[in-house]
Amino acid sequence: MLEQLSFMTSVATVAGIYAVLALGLNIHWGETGLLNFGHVAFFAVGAYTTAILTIPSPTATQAYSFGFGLPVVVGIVGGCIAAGLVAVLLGIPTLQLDEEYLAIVSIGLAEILRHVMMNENWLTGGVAGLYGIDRPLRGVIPPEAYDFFYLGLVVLAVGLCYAYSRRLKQSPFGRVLRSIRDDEEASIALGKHTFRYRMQAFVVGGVMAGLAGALWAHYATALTPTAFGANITFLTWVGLIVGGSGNSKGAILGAGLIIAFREATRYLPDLYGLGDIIPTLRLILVGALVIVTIRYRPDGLLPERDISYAEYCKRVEYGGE
Amino acid sequence: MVNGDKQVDRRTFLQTTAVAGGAFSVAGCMGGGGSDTAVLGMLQPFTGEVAWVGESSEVAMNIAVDQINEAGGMNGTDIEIVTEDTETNQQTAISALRKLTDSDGASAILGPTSFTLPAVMDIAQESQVPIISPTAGTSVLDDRGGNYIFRTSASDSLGGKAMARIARDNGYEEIAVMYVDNQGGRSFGQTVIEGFEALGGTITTEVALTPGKSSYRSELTEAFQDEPEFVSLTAGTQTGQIILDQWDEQGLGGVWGLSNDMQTDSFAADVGAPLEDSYAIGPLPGGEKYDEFAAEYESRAGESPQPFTPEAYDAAMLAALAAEAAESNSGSDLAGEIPAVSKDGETVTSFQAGADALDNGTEIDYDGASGPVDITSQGNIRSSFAVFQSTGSEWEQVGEIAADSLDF
Amino acid sequence: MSDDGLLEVRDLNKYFGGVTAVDGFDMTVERNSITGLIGPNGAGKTTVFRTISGFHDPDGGKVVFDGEEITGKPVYEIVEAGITRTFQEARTFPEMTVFENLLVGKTGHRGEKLLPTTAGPKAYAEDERAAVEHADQLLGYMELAEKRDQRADRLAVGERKLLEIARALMTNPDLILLDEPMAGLPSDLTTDIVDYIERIREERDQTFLIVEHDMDTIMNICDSITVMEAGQTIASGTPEEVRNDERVVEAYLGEESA
Amino acid sequence: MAFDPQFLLNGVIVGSTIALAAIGLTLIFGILDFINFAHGEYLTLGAYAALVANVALGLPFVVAAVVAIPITVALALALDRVVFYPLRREGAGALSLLITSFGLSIILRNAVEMVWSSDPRRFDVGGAEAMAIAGVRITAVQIAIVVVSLVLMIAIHLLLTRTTLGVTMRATASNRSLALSSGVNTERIVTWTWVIGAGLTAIAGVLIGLNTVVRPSMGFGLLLVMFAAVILGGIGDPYGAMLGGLSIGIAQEVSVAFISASYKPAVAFTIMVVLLLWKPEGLRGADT
Repeated sequence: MLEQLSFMTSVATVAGIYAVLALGLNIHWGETGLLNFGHVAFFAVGAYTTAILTIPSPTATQAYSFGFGLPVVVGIVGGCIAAGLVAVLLGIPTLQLDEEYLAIVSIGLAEILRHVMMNENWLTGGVAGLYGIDRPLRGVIPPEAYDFFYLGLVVLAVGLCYAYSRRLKQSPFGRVLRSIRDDEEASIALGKHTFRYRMQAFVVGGVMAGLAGALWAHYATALTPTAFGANITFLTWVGLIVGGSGNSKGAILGAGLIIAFREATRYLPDLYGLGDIIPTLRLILVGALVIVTIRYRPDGLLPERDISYAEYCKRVEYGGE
Repeated sequence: MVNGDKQVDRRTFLQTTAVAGGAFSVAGCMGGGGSDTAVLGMLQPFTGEVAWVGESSEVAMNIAVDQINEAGGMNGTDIEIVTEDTETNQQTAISALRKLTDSDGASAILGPTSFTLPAVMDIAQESQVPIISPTAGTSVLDDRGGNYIFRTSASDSLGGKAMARIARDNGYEEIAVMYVDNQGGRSFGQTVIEGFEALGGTITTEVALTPGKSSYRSELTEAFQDEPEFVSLTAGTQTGQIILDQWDEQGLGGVWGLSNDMQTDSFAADVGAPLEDSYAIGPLPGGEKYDEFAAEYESRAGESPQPFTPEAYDAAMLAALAAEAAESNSGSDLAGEIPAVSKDGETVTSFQAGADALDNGTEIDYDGASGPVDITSQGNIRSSFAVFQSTGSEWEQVGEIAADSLDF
Repeated sequence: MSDDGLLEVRDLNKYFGGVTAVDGFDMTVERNSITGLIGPNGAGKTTVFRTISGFHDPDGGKVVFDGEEITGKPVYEIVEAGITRTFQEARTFPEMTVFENLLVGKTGHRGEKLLPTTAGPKAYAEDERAAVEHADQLLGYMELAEKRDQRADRLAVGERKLLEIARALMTNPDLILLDEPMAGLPSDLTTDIVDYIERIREERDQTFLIVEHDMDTIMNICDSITVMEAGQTIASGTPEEVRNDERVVEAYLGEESA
Repeated sequence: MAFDPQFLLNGVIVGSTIALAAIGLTLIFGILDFINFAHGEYLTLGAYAALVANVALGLPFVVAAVVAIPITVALALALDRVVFYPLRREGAGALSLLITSFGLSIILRNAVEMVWSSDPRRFDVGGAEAMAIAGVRITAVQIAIVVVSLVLMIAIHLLLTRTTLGVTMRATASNRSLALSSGVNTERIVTWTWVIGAGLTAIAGVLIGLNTVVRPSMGFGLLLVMFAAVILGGIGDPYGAMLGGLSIGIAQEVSVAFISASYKPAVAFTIMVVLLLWKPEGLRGADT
């Protein structure tokens, strides 16, 4: 059973990382209505930045040219900042577009970025990637407890992002984001500088995805471009839609469920012995889950909740706490 | 989104999902590594463009495991194979590896390919389960292997140098280099370039290809713009065949030097006459042992062995023999024995013979279907290569490049 | 034209590609008036409307509001200067409650900036209290209090119109631009809206500019009407004056026979 | 070194097939108002339908190619009925449809792989050898591909301009605020959109398979390129899609002469992004 626990821990860690990604996407889509289909770009930037900041400088045989050997904390913060900067750069051209355009352009930009990762060896190690990425407090935590420690770290990150999402959601800022999601022109008519809001939301969600990337980098200890395909964006979307967009709890639940579903289907072969078709069947099941959820539970498992008048009055009464 | 009347309420949906998830988990606990069998994990791509790698190496591994189980199993325990799909994706590979090591309790992992091996090696090391890859040629492993990471296929850095030698030894001074731009392709292609330049030749063009495209005509135009007489190509069979077909169609001339992936008779036959006189490198045929393996493979799969299948067979054999030598099926115990059973001792070619010799306290040297399989302390094999030339329908061995001649 | 008009539009021009939509348009909106802007289809009313509210940049001319030139300024600056518009089809925020719809209208709210939001609710508690009180008061005023927790997309059409006007009032405007406020409404609701507009003007000292296609609808509510055709002002004055203006009659007759 | 016109020719061949498939995508995008991620799979299905007819049943290639069209169309219509129609009926948003289509794309792609494996397959047509014409190499098959694509594009032009159906489709597709809300017999237009869209895409799949190989990922691999073509041409504009498809095909192939070929897939997106920055309404510009 201990072995199972260990496997569960790694599944939970991955699920937690996806939960952070989904929380970021929830700020984009769920709160602001930004049809971002290039979420993996922020994830990748966060991961590569922290990797480059923390790995030792390269030896002669290695393809990359930069490695700063900085502490992991610096790396993670750096990863978040870099993801935020990329959000600004991507946002300038894309956030003025209609939503469908944004969807396709963001996929395109994420693809361009992946090709840069594959080709610019000096920066990313190219297809060979970056290896030997340090893990926080590796020498301090006993090895047998390390996985649990790291899971704790990821849970902490989920908690932080959740708390921040909640704070945004309940704030007047979040209210403006929702108004933009519902009807941008009407929001403009009320004097909201909507581009600025869209950009700020884009950056906040991007930073969260960057954090997820940084956590992934230190969990996986190695990065290759194969880890940053469009399927990550898609899986995050599925998690958010299944869980319920516009609801942070839903984002976390959805990410957890979708990863659990993906990993649980690994046990299919043991059940029925379907042999060769099992791997493809697993993917077909994931596809079917998506279609079924959208059809029968379109608002997700935990739909967005309205904030009532009474809640507003109460919050104002207690001085905002 | 509109809430239609078809809404399933949340509780029902959650319950259904939970029940389904629970059923999977329970099944998992029942299915995975019970104590009465030992588990060898197989981590390979089973979906997508390189699904053939997983499928064919599973056949090879089954041959090995059946033979081992017939001979009484690994330390008297029957071996069960658990396969996991990497989807050629780092994230999936890590999850899959964790499942094999943690949930299934695998003694050793066979696989994966160059795409994902570098991404999982640290994790295998941490879990103290050895990885023996029959399929990862990437030069990243040259100085990262050993300890828990081994491979039964030659490094691309050797293969690339061997390719450079073939071109040089046959009198070509200017060559073009094409390779698919992935982990395996690039490290091979780059060593061809470095090797050929070290031997005093000139590279006219270097073309990195994206695998899985439908047309490579422009890449071919680019590669052949200076009319090189010899072009080195590193690619899988699928991309390779498209490129060669389009090269033939375009009538571009020259001869090819093909990487080991394409050194199969079915490939030579499919491309046919245009390939005549082109070269390929490959492992030295393992003689009788290989023929025996090939016959068995053919009877199971209905085709001649795919590339890397003898290596997969040998990887399984090595794992089992190392377990015998360590007298333990635990990954951390057997890992240290993997280089030891591969060289310096009484030559054995089957599990039965090896297990018997080890019982008598004799050191063994396993020679397998893919050749002598001598694993260095860095986890690599240092093998000689065979040079093949196409007759227009099959590969014919025309020479050999000794391992010692590749130190440049 | 008097000089103390709240809004002065002078020689406004706007082209789309090669087409001239507005061609030297002039108008004045007096303080505390209800002014109508009418004209047949395609006269350029909507373009004028969108240009004044900042949704279009003019190609020439100027717009002066309360003595300050606001020509070509972005919408958020125009709202800040004191002009807020509504939409013909009553665009509320459908997935938000009535109360939240109103709260969004609050301008200059510290809590709408990212930093105070990050710092936590205490950093903007004052502004939020003011917003809640303001919204509460408007809810009562517009008789929407019962619907405050209703999502806007569940409201009836008339209620949505009222909500939109209330939301505009949240920005504390000096001038409210109404885009065909009576369009698509049954006649009893039209009367309701008219009553509200007149009440608001009197009780809250508000100025309105109403763009309308149909002349009859706004004859009895406006103090002053400007009529435009083909991008130009063809008449302006009291409803009585305008109704008897030859060019106006011609313009509207032309449309009917077309 | 002089620029080799061969690159340009290769681009025209690739581009004309992308253009065909992109017409279908843009019509569906414009009329059904959602981004269909499963569009690439229709292309794959078309190619496999022809493959089965040609190789397994031994029909002549041309017959097989023609047979593939109704099969793909029937599949697309059936999928629309089962998967998309219920959502449309309930008034689901564009995103629901989009996500659903992504799920459908995974299912179809893997189903194809399950049935036919991931091995590349070829049509049973005579071996082609390139002829040198005016300094460029081209095969008879490739000439046929370009000719068929051109003929189909002209046919589509006639359909869109000379028939009531076509005119209605074009109007609906280009004016997205009108789309499906204006009350015309919309389900009939939807049906015809699928018929034309899936039909063209099936032919594109057959032609691409003919030019190279048939494999499960062929359509999905081209999906983003088709998106780029659609965006480049302006959403809902079939002529724009043709122009966009051709431009992207040419740009991709020509780029090999100047930059590393491994950047080739990024070329389409770079063009798209740059164009959107410069001219957000697409190559042909807005009609207003």
